Amino acid sequence: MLIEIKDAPFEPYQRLLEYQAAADFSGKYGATAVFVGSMREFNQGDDVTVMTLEHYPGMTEKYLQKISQEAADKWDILDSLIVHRVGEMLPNDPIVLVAVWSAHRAEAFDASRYLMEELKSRAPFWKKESLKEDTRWVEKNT
Amino acid sequence: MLIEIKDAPFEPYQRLLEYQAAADFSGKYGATAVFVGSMREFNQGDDVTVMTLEHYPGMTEKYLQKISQEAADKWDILDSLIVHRVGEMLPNDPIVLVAVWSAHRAEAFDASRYLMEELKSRAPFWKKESLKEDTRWVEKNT
Amino acid sequence: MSNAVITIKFFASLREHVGQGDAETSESDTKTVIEAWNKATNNMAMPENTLMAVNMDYVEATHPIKAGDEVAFFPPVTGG
Amino acid sequence: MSNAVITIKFFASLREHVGQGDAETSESDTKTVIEAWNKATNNMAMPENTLMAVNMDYVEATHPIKAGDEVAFFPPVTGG
Repeated sequence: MLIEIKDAPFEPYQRLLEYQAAADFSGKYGATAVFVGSMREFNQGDDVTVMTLEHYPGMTEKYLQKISQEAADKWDILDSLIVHRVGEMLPNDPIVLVAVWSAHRAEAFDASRYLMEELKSRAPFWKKESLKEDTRWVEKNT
Repeated sequence: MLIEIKDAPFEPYQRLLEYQAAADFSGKYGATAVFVGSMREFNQGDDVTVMTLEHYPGMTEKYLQKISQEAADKWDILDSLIVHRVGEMLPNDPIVLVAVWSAHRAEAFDASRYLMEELKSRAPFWKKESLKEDTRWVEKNT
Repeated sequence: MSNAVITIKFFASLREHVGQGDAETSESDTKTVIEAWNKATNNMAMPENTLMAVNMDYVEATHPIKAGDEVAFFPPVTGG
Repeated sequence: MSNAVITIKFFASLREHVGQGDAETSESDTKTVIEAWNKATNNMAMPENTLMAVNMDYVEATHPIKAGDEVAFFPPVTGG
């Protein structure tokens, strides 16, 4: 169970493979459910050139840890990994990686979705979009 | 929308990245939901050393295509990719990759799970396990 | 596909159970999927849960078949 | 954390709205989260949907605070 905050671009699938290679659940997992959130070049009809992700250092880690533990308590999973980007990013940049390993698929599917939904509603991150001539805070999680 | 049957080991995340890099949905996707099924070294309490995946050539492709189209019709997704292994494989080898790209997360989550459940119940693949002294056909999809 | 032959295929545990992978029969005495089974297996009992396909689409045992069709029998699928 | 100071933080749009990121107050005149807001913002109206945390746990506006606490105010979160 690991959570990471990154202030520079990261390659989510590469990170996942590294983590998986070093993990102790080799041979035990039959299912890996992965979610990657990434930056779109438009939002609410406007072109977005840059996005800045602010967070509350300390509380972010605390809540990512908390929801990871909740998922581990609710489902029979082997491990989970959450990586979340902060700082300035560009279109197509990965924002978040959630990965869950389990013996069977239902648990991995359920837990990965739980982690994303809880992250989206409880982890203190905020997005600010730079449009061509303006900036705005994203107000809703869509 | 692509489906592939592979008779040799494949690296699912590498394949996903190649596909994504060549796709025309760059900048448009905010969500990627991925499922990887892989071979466990035990099943039903027994060690499994080798697994052989048989399929019905032609019908397999037809049904993977069919369920991919169903997912595209049911949800507002940008693209999907299914890769499925056949032949002899070893513990930890990837068996299946399902990836779905969409603007928002709900559609990617829903569609990827749909693809896996439909694949598991309708695509003509069969697993045979080699135990230490015996072989057996897997009879249930768990 | 204009000849009178019907191709029959068995997969996985069912192939081992009936002892053959491929068979052929002719249109004249096989009008349905179940008749193709009976002909090709010499009237073996069909295992419960056997799945059937004609030309790579799932069908019921009573589904009609015609010359050129490919009929397949197999156990519940276990991929993924 | 044994001094009498209470640390107050504002994040994201709320930081811009109140015009400051960090503030401090003392325990003597701030017994609850809402009192910390009033003190630090000079009684600005609190935007609807403002979220509040004490020592990095979500709380309600009436939650008591004590010396050494870190109180945070921020808008609905939009990560992921």
